[in-house]
Order: sequence, then C-alpha cells, then structure tokens
Amino acid sequence: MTVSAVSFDLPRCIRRAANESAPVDLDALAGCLSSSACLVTQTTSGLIIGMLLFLVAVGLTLIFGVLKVVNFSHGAFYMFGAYFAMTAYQLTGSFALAMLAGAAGTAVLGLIFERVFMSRVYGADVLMQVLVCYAFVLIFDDVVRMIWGPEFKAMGMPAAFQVMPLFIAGGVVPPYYLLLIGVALVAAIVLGLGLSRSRIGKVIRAAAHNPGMVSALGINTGLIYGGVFALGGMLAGLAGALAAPVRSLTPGMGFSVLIESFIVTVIGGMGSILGALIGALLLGLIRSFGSQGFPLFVEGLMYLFMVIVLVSKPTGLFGKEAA
Amino acid sequence: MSGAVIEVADLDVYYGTSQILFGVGLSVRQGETMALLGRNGAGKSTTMKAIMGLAPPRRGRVSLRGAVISGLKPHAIARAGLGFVPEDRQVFPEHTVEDNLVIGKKKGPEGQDEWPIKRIYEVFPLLEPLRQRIAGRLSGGEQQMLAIARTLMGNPALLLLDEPSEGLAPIIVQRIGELLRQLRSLGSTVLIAEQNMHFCLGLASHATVIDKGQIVYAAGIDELKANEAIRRRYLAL
Amino acid sequence: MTELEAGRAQTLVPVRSGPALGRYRDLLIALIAFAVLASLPMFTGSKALLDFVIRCSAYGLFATSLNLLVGYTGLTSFGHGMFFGLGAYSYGLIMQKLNVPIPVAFIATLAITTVVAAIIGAICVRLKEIYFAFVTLAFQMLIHSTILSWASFTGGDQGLRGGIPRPAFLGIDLANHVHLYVTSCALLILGLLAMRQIAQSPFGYTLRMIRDNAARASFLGIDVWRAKLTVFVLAALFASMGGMVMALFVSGAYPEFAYWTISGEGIFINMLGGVSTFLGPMVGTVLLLLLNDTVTRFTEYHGIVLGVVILFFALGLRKGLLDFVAEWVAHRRDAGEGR
Amino acid sequence: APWVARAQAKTIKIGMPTILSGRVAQLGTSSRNAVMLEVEKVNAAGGLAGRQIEMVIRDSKGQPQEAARVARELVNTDGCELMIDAEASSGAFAVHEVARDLGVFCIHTNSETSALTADPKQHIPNAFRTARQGVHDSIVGGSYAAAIAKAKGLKKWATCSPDYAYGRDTTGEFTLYLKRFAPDVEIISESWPKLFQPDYTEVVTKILQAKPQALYSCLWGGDLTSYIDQANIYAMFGQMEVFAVNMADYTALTVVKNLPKGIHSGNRYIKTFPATPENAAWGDAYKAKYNEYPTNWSWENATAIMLMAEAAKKANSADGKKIAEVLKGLTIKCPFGADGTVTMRGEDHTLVGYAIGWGTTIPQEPYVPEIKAGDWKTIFELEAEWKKSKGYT
Amino acid sequence: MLEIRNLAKSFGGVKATNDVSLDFPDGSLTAVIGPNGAGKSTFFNLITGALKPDSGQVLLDGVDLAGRSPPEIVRHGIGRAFQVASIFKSLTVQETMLAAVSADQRTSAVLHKRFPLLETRERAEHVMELLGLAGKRNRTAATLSHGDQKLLDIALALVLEPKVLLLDEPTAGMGPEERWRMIDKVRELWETQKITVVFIEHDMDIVFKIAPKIVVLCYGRILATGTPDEIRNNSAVIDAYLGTEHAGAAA
Ligand SMILES: Nc1ncnc2c1ncn2[C@@H]1O[C@H](COP(=O)(O)OP(=O)(O)OP(=O)(O)O)[C@@H](O)[C@H]1O
Ligand SMILES: Nc1ncnc2c1ncn2[C@@H]1O[C@H](COP(=O)(O)OP(=O)(O)OP(=O)(O)O)[C@@H](O)[C@H]1O
Ligand SMILES: [Mg+2]
Ligand SMILES: [Mg+2]
Repeated sequence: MTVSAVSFDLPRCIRRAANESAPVDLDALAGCLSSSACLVTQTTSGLIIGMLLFLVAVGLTLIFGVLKVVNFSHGAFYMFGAYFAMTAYQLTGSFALAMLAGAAGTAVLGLIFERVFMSRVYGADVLMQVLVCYAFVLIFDDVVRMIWGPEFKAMGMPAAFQVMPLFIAGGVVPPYYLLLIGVALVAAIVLGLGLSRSRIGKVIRAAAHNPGMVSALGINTGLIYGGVFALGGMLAGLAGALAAPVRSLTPGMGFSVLIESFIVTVIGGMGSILGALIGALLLGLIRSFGSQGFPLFVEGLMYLFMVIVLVSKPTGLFGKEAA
Repeated sequence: MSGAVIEVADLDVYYGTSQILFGVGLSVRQGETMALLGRNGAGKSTTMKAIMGLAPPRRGRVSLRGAVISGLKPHAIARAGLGFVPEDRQVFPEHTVEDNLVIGKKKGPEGQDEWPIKRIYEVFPLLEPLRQRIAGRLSGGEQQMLAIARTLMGNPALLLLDEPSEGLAPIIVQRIGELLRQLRSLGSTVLIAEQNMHFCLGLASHATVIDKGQIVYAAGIDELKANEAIRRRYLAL
Repeated sequence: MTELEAGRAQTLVPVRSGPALGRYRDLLIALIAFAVLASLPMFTGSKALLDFVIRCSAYGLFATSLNLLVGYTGLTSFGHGMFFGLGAYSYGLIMQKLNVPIPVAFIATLAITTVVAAIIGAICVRLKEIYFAFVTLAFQMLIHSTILSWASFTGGDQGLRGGIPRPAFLGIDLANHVHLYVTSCALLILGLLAMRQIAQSPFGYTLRMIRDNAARASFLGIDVWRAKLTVFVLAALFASMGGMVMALFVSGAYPEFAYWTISGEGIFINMLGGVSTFLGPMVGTVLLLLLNDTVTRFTEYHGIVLGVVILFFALGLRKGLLDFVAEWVAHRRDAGEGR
Repeated sequence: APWVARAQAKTIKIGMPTILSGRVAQLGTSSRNAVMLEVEKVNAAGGLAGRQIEMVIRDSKGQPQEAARVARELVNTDGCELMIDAEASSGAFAVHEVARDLGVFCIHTNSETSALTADPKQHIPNAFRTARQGVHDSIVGGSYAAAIAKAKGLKKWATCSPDYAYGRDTTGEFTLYLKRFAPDVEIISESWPKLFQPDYTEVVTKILQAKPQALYSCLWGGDLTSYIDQANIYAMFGQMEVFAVNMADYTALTVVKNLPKGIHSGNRYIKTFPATPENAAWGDAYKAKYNEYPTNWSWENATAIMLMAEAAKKANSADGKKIAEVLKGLTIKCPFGADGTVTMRGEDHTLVGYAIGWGTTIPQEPYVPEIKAGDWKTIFELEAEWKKSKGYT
Repeated sequence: MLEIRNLAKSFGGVKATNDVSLDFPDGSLTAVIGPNGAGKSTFFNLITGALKPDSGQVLLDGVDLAGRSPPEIVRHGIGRAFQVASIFKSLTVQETMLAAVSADQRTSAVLHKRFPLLETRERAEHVMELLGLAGKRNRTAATLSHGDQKLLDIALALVLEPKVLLLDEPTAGMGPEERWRMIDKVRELWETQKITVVFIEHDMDIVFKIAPKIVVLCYGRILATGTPDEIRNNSAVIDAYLGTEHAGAAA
C-alpha cells in the first residue's frame, strides 16, 4: 500500500481500519495487471460495460448535439425499451421481436415526446427544457408502475444464449455480450460516419446551432428534430432491450444509467459521438480495473476522473468550444 | 397587381407586445430589383423576416405568384422559392465553408439547378481557398460572402438580401453589385434592404421607403432620385 | 431575444426611483413580512403550518441562493445542493461533537462553507455552460460519496443519528417548536434581505452583465472569473444556511441532503417560481412544497400529478409563475398607459 | 350529530410512513398490504381496546427528510396517536428522532440495523422494533455457513455486498461468525457494488479471477436478480458455493428466470418456514388477497399490528404510553415465531424468537424445500457478547 | 503613445498578423483598411488581449501589454468596440452605461450599496447624450435596432474614457445619417478629448474624408501607409482593395 493510495481515500481508511481490511488493494491491481488472463478478462468486461453505456449515452449526446437539450428523460427511454422488450418476449417468445419492440416502441415514443412536448419549449430557457424532461421522468416512472407494477421483473436470458462463455485469449466472454458489443459498434460506426460525412448529418448539426437559419434555407427542422429524438430514443430503447435479459426491470431503473451516461457524454464532450464512445470505454475500464484496485471507491473514481478531465479540458475530450 | 412575383399586403408584426410593422404592403414584379429603404430601426429587416415566416405576422398576407405563403413555416416558404440572406449573416459557425454551402443546397421551385458549387466559386473566388476553413473563424466580410453564396445554392426565384454590402471591402461590394446586375439580366427578382445608398441606388430598378413601420413611398428608382423631399426626409440623403 | 428577457426589462424598477429608496422599501417589506410570520403562532395552533414555514425557510434560502447563480449570473449549477448538505452536516457534526453554543456552530459552518466553496468554485467557474453544470454535479457526487463512505464520522447512509443537540442560547430554546419557528423565519428574512441587496448592488449588475455577455464584460475591465467565484461562494453560504435550518428541523442530517436530487429540486423550484424576479424562487418553494405535501396525502402516484403540473407551467406559461404574473402586470400597465 | 362524534372518538388513527414510490416501492406496498390484512382482523375482533383502527399511510419516497415530515404531519395534523414506522434504515432513524421529539408510540418495522435498538444512546421508551435484527441473522448465517465450509472444505471465500451500512455491517458480522465457527476460512476477495448498480460485470469477473470456493452476498431484490442473471452467463454458479442471505424471498425467487439450484440462503419470508399451518395459512391469505406472495417486510409489519393488538388488550387501553408499558417483554402467539411465539424483549425493545434459518434453493416452488432453523440460545449468547464488544452493555 | 512592435499571430497555417510594426502617436486618428480577411480585426484583438500574440510587443506609453488579459489592458486605457455589436441583451441602455462606469471606477464588486452609484450617473448621462441614446435609455438592449446596438457598443467603449480607442467598423449597418453623425462624434471626441483613435472602416467616403492617416493591411502585412491621397492613388491598394470605383480621382 503506497502513501498516495492511503491519502486518496482517507475516510475509507478510517472505517476499514476497524474492520481490518484494506481500503485500496494495489496488490490485487498489480496482480491483475501482470496476469494476462486477468488483464484480458477485466479489459473485456470494461469493454462490455462501456459498450452498453455507449448505446445509452450516444443518444444523449446526439440529442444534446443537435437540439442542445439536456435530455433528462433519456433514462426513461432506456426503461421503456427494457419493458417493451420484456413484454414482447413474454408474448412472442422471440428474442428478435423483443429487441425490435424495444427499439421501435421507444422510437415512436421519442417522436411523440419531441413533436408534442419538447418542440414547444425550444425558444424558452434551457432549464425549461430540462424541466419538461424532468416532468416526464416523473410521469414515465409512474406510468410504468401503473402498467407493470412496482415490483422488479426479469426478462430472462433466451435459451440460445444460455451457453458456456467463450475463452478468448485467456479472457472469458459470454456470447451474449459479443452480440451486445457488435450492436454497439455498428451503431457507433453508422452514427459516426453518418453524422460527419453525409449531408443530413451536416444539416442536423447546423440545425442544432441555428434552427431559424436552417429552416430559412428550406429545410424542415421539425422533421429533423423529431427524427433525432426518435433516433436517440431508439438507441436508448435498444440499449434497454439488450440489457433486459441481464438486468432487473423496475420503475426508476433508468436513473442510474442516466447518471453514468451523463458522465460519459461529459467526459467525451457533449455532442461528440466519438467522445461518447471513448468516454464509455474509459468509464468501463475504470470500473473494471477500479474494482480490482479500489473496490470501495469505484464510484468516486468515476467522478474524480470526470473532474480531472474537465479541469484539463474544459469541454470534454472531444467537445468543441461553443462558437 | 398582376405580374407581381411577391405581394405583401397589410402586414402587422409584433415583437412580444410591441408592434413593429403597421399595415406594410409592397409588391415586386418579375425581374425587378426592389430596394427597401429606410433609417435604422425603420422595420426593413422585420419586413423581410415577416415575409420569410421568421417573424410571423399577426395580420396581413404575403403571396407568391398569387399563392398565399404567409402562415407557412419558413422552410416551406424557402421551398416555394424565396432565398433569404439575413443582416447578421448567420453562417453555421462550426461547419466548414463548403459544408455551409452544401447545407444551403437545394433545387429551385421548378427543379432548376443553376448554382453548382463550381459557379459559386467563380463568382466568389475569395471563398474557394477557404473551403475547408471553419466558418465561425472567418472574417466578417468572408462570412458575408458565404451567407450570400449559401443562399444562392438554393436556387431561389426571389432573393431577399438584408444589407448584403455591410462590412465588405469596396472591391467586393463592387463585385456583388455586378453579380446582382447580372442576376437581374437573367430575370431574377430581388428585394434588397440597404444602407449603402450609393451601392443600392446604382442597382435597384424600384424603391420602397419604410419609416417607423409604415410604407411612406414607393416608386421607380429614377423618380426617387428626383424626389429630393423624400430623400431628405426619410433617407437623409 | 426571448420573450422572457423582453418582459424582464419592463419589470425592472426604473432607475429613477433612486437606489436608497429601494433599499428602505425592501427593509420595510422584510420587517412587515417578519412581523406577520412571527405573529402567526399567536393565531393558529397548527404545528403543521409552522412546520411548513420552517421547511419553506430551508428550501427558500437554498432556492433563492441558487437563483443568484442561475438567474442573475447565468451559471447553471447542477450541484448547488452540495452546500445545502455541507451546511446540514457541518452544523450537525459540530453540535454533536463539540458541544458549543448554536451561534458558534452556525458561524463555524459558514466559515467551512466559504473555504470549501472557494476551492470547488475556483475549479468550476472556469468551465462554461453545460460543463459547469456537470462539474458541479460531479463535485456534489464526490461529497455525497464521501459522506457515504466516511461512515465512522458521518454515519454513512444512515445519516447523523441520535439527534442534534439544541442547547438554549440567550433564552432562545430551539428545542421549543415556536422558538425554532421564529428563528427559522428570522434566518429566512435576513437571508433574503442580504441576497436582495446583493442582487441590487453594483455587483449584482456585474453579474447580469456576465450572464448576458461575459466576454464584453471583461473588455470593460471586469475580472469575470473573480466575480463568478465570488457569487459562487456567496450563494453557497446561503444554501448552507438553508441546510442548517433543515438540520435544525429534522434534528439530523442525511446523505440525501447532499444528493443531486436536492440540486434538481432547487432548479425545479426556480423554474416553477421564475428566475427573473427576485421572489420567484420563494414562490416556487411554497408552490412545490404545497404541491408535494398535498399530493402525497392523496396518492402514491404523485409523480404523475407533479409531472402534469410541471408541464402546465413549462408548456402553458413557459416561465415561472411569478415571472408570468410580473409580465402580465407590466402589460396591463402598459396597456393602461397607452390609453 | 352525537353518534358521529362518538364513532369518531372511538376510532384510533395509526400513522404509517413508508416507501410507496421509487425503487423499493414494492416493499412499502407489501408492508401496507400486510398491515391492512391484520388491521381488518383486529377491527373485526373489536379493535384496539374497543377502538376501531384507522390506518393513515403516507409515502415518504424513501427520503429521510420526507419521512420525518410525514411522521410529524401524521401526528400533528392527522391526529395519529400511534405510529408504525415502515421505513428503510435512514428513514427509520429520522422517524426515530420525530418519536423522540413528539413522544409518540412507534414501532419500527423494517430497519434491520442493529444499532437502532441495540445502542442505548438511541433508546427511547416509546419506540420498539419488530424488524429482524442484523446481528441475529449473521450469527445464524455464520454458523450455518461454517458447518458447510467444514464439511466441504471451503477455505477460500469471496464476498460481494452492496456498499452501504446494511451491506457492510451484515457482511462484516457474517464473516466474523463464519471465521469464529470455521477459523481456517480466509476471505480472499471483496467486492462492494453500489446499491442499485445496474451492471455487475466487473464484479463478476473479479470474483471469477479470484477463484474462491465460496461466495457470500447480501445483495437483495432487483440487485440480486440482476447479479444472478449476469453471473449466470459467466457460468459462475457452477464454480463455487454461493451463500446469498436474501435469496429466499419471494420477490427474488419468483422473478429470477433461471434460478440456479443449490444457492444457500437465509429465510426472509417463506410460507413453508416455519412449517406450520398458521404460517402457510397466513401466506395463502395474503396471496389470495393481493395476488402475490408476502415479502420480508410483510411479516415484520403484520407482527407489529399483532403486538399492538395484544398489548392494547392487556392494557385495556389504546393509549401509547400504556401499550408501551405492557409491550415490554410481551410474548404473543405468532405465525412467524420459531416456536409459534415471538417476544418483544424488554431490555432493548427488539423482537426475538422469530423464525430464522438457512436452506438451499431449487428453481420451482417451494423454492427452498428444507430450512435448517437457527438456535435462539446460541443467538442470545453471541448477541450478548457482541453487545459487550460494541460497548452497548 | 501606442507602439506596435513586430506583432505576429497565425491560426494554423494562416498568418493573420505577420510581423506588423506601427506607431500611433498620442492624439492621432488613424484608419485601418484592407480586404476582407486581411487581419484587421485580428490586429485589434491582439492589442486588446482578446487574442494572445505569438510574438511581438504592444507598448502603451512604454508598458508592454502584449499577452495580458482584456481587463488589464482596458484598465491601462485601451478601449474597444466590436465589429458585430457586443452588448448586454437584457440590460437597458441606461443600466448598461451605469454598470460600465461602475466597472471603470472599480466599484463593480461593491456589495453594500445599491446600484447605481451616484458617482456613476454623470458620466453615463454624458455619453448617452453624446451618442443620442438618451431617448432610448429605458429600452432593453435586445430590442434596439441593429444600428442602435452598434451605437450602444461604441458608447460602452467611450464611457470608459480610454486613452486609446479602437473601433472595428463603427458605422457598419448604419444609415447614412447615423453614419455621419457617428463619425462626426468620433472626430469631435478625438479633437476635444485628445484621445488616440484607430478605426477600421470599409466606407471609403468616410475614411478619405476624416482620417489624416491610413494604414492598409493585406494578408496580415502592412501593404501601405499614408495620407488619403497617397492611398487613393496607390495601385497596389486599388488592386487589392479599392477597386475602380473609389480609385484615384473618383472622389
Ligand atoms: N427582437 C426584437 N424585440 C423587440 N423589438 C425589436 C426586436 N428586433 C427589432 N426590434 C425593433 O423593431 C424595430 C424595427 O427593427 P428592424 O430590425 O426591422 O429595423 P431595420 O429597418 O432593419 O433597421 P437597421 O437598418 O438598423 O437594420 C426597431 O425599432 C427595433 O428596435
Ligand atoms: N480565431 C480564428 N481562428 C482561425 N482563423 C481565424 C481566426 N480569427 C480570424 N481568422 C482568420 O484570420 C484572417 C483574418 O481575419 P480578420 O477577422 O482579422 O479579418 P478582417 O481584416 O477583420 O476582415 P473583415 O474586414 O472581413 O472583417 C481571416 O482569414 C480569418 O479567417
Ligand atoms: Mg435591419
Ligand atoms: Mg473584421
């Protein structure tokens, strides 16, 4: 145990001293870093955590990038995605349909949410928008409670994925997570290229800055906004659907995911797809290696990391200074 | 009035609770270059924004070749053939120059595509070397050129130009003047608000004078030049 | 320009009415308000009403201080609640561990808040807009995690247990409900008066300039960073005061006081009441607490009810209640003058 | 009209702040359900010393300051004379302060934190606890686990518990007693996921890396089911013995889709333990009425009403002070008692004698077919020792 | 005296200011002209601290200000107005002026008194009168027309009573009348207050009429300096900037 490690987490030390157990476990971390099996496994688990986080966060960053809306209701879309998927799975027994239901259902929800509600507060104070989102967090949680009940639920892992995990280069990877990583990567590539290369991507980013001018150039901004929200909602919903087999479903489940997604988008730079990807992966790695070295301070590590990033780069890793 | 490309009648426009335009009416015919003149704060920009649907009028009507367009969303109005260059330029600051142009790209109302990017660079040679530059970091004048070029990319049938010469070097102003004259000779219709009288009077075929939100005078350009009273009173010339 | 700003201009007290006058007027209003509040126990035996006012004091101080940042300076903090929590905990811990008179703990807490806010602020105020919002949030979560993990000192997730002592001081016995009530009112009125003075001082106008156009302000010779830091610390002090009132009320301190939901509620209160009027946050506080207390009596689906009410404000009025009223009055006046 | 006034005078209001919204709403709801079930019975039998009970149940959202406010409001505005505090730990401490301030009779039904009643500093004459006490659980769990450890030679243990007071204390006490009964056990890895953490991947892989022979966890509810689902796809349950104290609760048992066989768990509420007709009948009645099984919180709240009713009968009064007097040391018949009775211990106002035991899971009803009951004599001995070590006695 | 020594600034590959050295004696009036993108605004930004120069010196009365922060530079007496009006949207004209005076009098951090401080009034009033903004004193800045916003921006610079005043296209967006009123004001100020004025301008009528000395920038370098007549007839300037209309005898 080094001196810096002790001062790093003083409160824990005091508490743990009573229980005679180490606040930081640098030996474990060092042990893990020097064992290739551990290194591979923890890296892949970081990747897994990161990729799912990315799917949620990318919608958030997209919506912020385009509409400058800090979408506090994003977690609710994740929640709805999970519930839709679970219900569809129970009704049809088909995993594919469940994923579709999660994604499509939330896309529609996103569209309605934007067109009917959010679109009315674009001119107003930014915080007014946050408020509308917040209202929907409250409403959505209660709606889920009314429809599905207050108890937590589980969707269950489809039989096809109830198989032994794969051993890749000494690390352990469940096949289900391979699927998850694949989906997230595809989303990252499609979105990343789509937004930077295509005209529609450029238009979307321009509409973010100056909707009046964009519409004066003959572009239907309402359509774009609705579309972006639907896309963002869909990504969150898809993430929720993909998470449903391995996470418990409960009203308010979107909340913790939302907070982590915010950390990811802020670290990566609000509005940057690449940033969201890198941010999510970094966070995943912090979690997976942090749990080795600082089992009691993983959460704190994430916030600390966020502060450090923002202090050294005030707009996140890939964020642009507002012009 | 028959033959009018755009006809504005009885516009009342408010910002919040204060009324800015009072029954403004004007019309521009095919091929005309109409100058909208008036002092600072007279309501020129507001008139243009009202026509574009950016400051929706509370009363009155705007029609384009007989079809009412007031009440439409700005994008629908733009698609109907109006192209607008705002006074404060409003380039997309995080995009490159070329991206700005690409975003402005659209076919004209009759499907015409007269402004390929190549032609834009011919008309604005200064923009060509700046293609990959971030628009927000351009100089004021460079941004002004970009704003005009971007609107031309949309092949408008009617151009609304709000102070296009502001902040431009004389040599560029001269070039834009030539461009507008060229457009006119091609039959384009232009409504232009200007403070640079020298530039404007040399360009326009007709003029409408607005003061305190009301139209006070409308005539051919030569008539205006001859009418010293009006020039003194409203244009300080 | 948004309508909001247009409206604000009209609701400003014309400069002509004279600064000194404004000050005496505020003082008078404060005195009357205090007199009314303080005499309330003489007319009603309802302890619940007094409880309600005490909670309004705590949240009102907090929300109004947040408005110094959000409304006046344009600094949206998502982590202002950390100072509410800091106030509650510092005060509670000092009282529990050190056995000092209440005013001493009070002042010591303010001193601690100043130091902590200055350090955190120095880092945060360099950042802009949404990043500022989130870095404050991160600090709040760090403080929250610290409270949770330093269980031997703070009681961890179960909070400061065993009650906070309330020894009498100069005949004021805060264990007595009415004394506690009057003290809370006094703190609220004093706090509001002080914040009002800040808002109407030259510094208050410096803040408005920074909100509108920080770059331009710096070309007038204003040290933007310093001004932001100053208001950050000042706002933290009043938030901390709110936290202390809360700790006095519940005779404890809980990690929830430092959780980001408190900051969220603060923002929410501000938006409900209005950020362009000084008393907006106060109105929002009363509104939210009233809403919360009544709705929870009747349904456990208060989320839906609250959500719909928020939507009414956000989509219907598009501004806080007091802002809306102020504008409406201004329009009426304008219309009257026009005739 | 006079008869109305008389009828009102006869009813007695019992206030109950609990958590009806948010992540643990299910538990609050199940508390309310159980209370209502018992209150109906009491009212049908004539009420509390002749006064009909009217429950006033409010949501605290799980926030301590709300719990405190609601508790005050229940007494000050709604005129509740008695209180059932169905809050989780920090809320319970907040309500405890209100009870201290206002002197109202109060039974804490859900907070398992030992200190709430064990610590004499917390003690007030008007507050009691029917919730199971953490240290009891740990003693039973520790001795059960130690026996298996010795039998199967499980020396290398890992723990994985939520990072908050309940998780830390329970885990600490469990390992304390585990090591006491099986001294050669060694804890080789600890994981402390956050409460309500959605993703346990890094925790699962960390445990797999450590290669323990057994794992202890006091995760509960949705966190536990998530954890099981996520550990399952890493095939973790085949690689070690798992001791999850909160598994044998219907909220978890009925939800997990692929419940692994052979997880060791303490009982929470399960209608087959104690295996008495009374207990089964109670569970079935609850299920019949609410179409779901009771939770751990359910029986704790039901017990509170049972105790109040019995005490009021003995005291022949519904007055809180008198009930409190009688309640000290009171033993009543109760479906949840290890021997058919439970006792409110007089010295520290905490419930003892309730059914407590451990068993292993199967994936279908009755889920935990055999439960080995804990021995209350041992519990009392070790609890006394524990109290001394904490300086409580 | 303001002396610029070897000032340089580049953005990526673009040398926006390329080794510029110039003297602006006390009480001088100089116009800076040049094609769009020549580096005129950048030149001002370097002097006022909005940008940090890569190298070079900005000496005001012998004190090197290069690289210092805007507030510091303002306090040394270099005030500026912006090409695009930079104002405080939600303040009224009068509040803007009063707050600016407060800033100049170092009372902008005062907490214990009410705004506005008595001693700020006279100066604010004076400048509002001077620029004809007095009638609009209670208008919120955002509701002013384009031209009035520019006036307000300049008023902000003037009210600080700077030693050196830098105006970036002060008349852009103004009508002919306001334009001349504005420029007359500037000249009057220059004459009465004996301040050093440097202004960027694209209106050649104005430049040639009032500026005794003209500096022409082009691609970050000084293309020419001289009197109006010299500039008007400089063929390089005609090619790069003036075009045929304003050239030579045209005026
Ligand atoms: N957003 C706004 N809110 C309120 N009033 C406004 C707003 N924008 C402009 N005005 C007012 O409307 C009137 C007309 O303004 P407008 O911009 O149309 O004038 P203009 O003729 O274009 O002037 P300029 O030549 O200065 O550009 C002015 O009195 C101005 O103060
Ligand atoms: N922050 C910046 N980043 C990158 N390039 C910049 C930046 N600021 C200015 N430039 C570039 O430097 C050059 C000089 O710009 P500047 O604004 O100084 O021109 P100017 O002479 O003021 O032109 P105008 O008369 O059109 O306002 C331009 O090519 C511009 O694109
Ligand atoms: Mg205009
Ligand atoms: Mg410039």
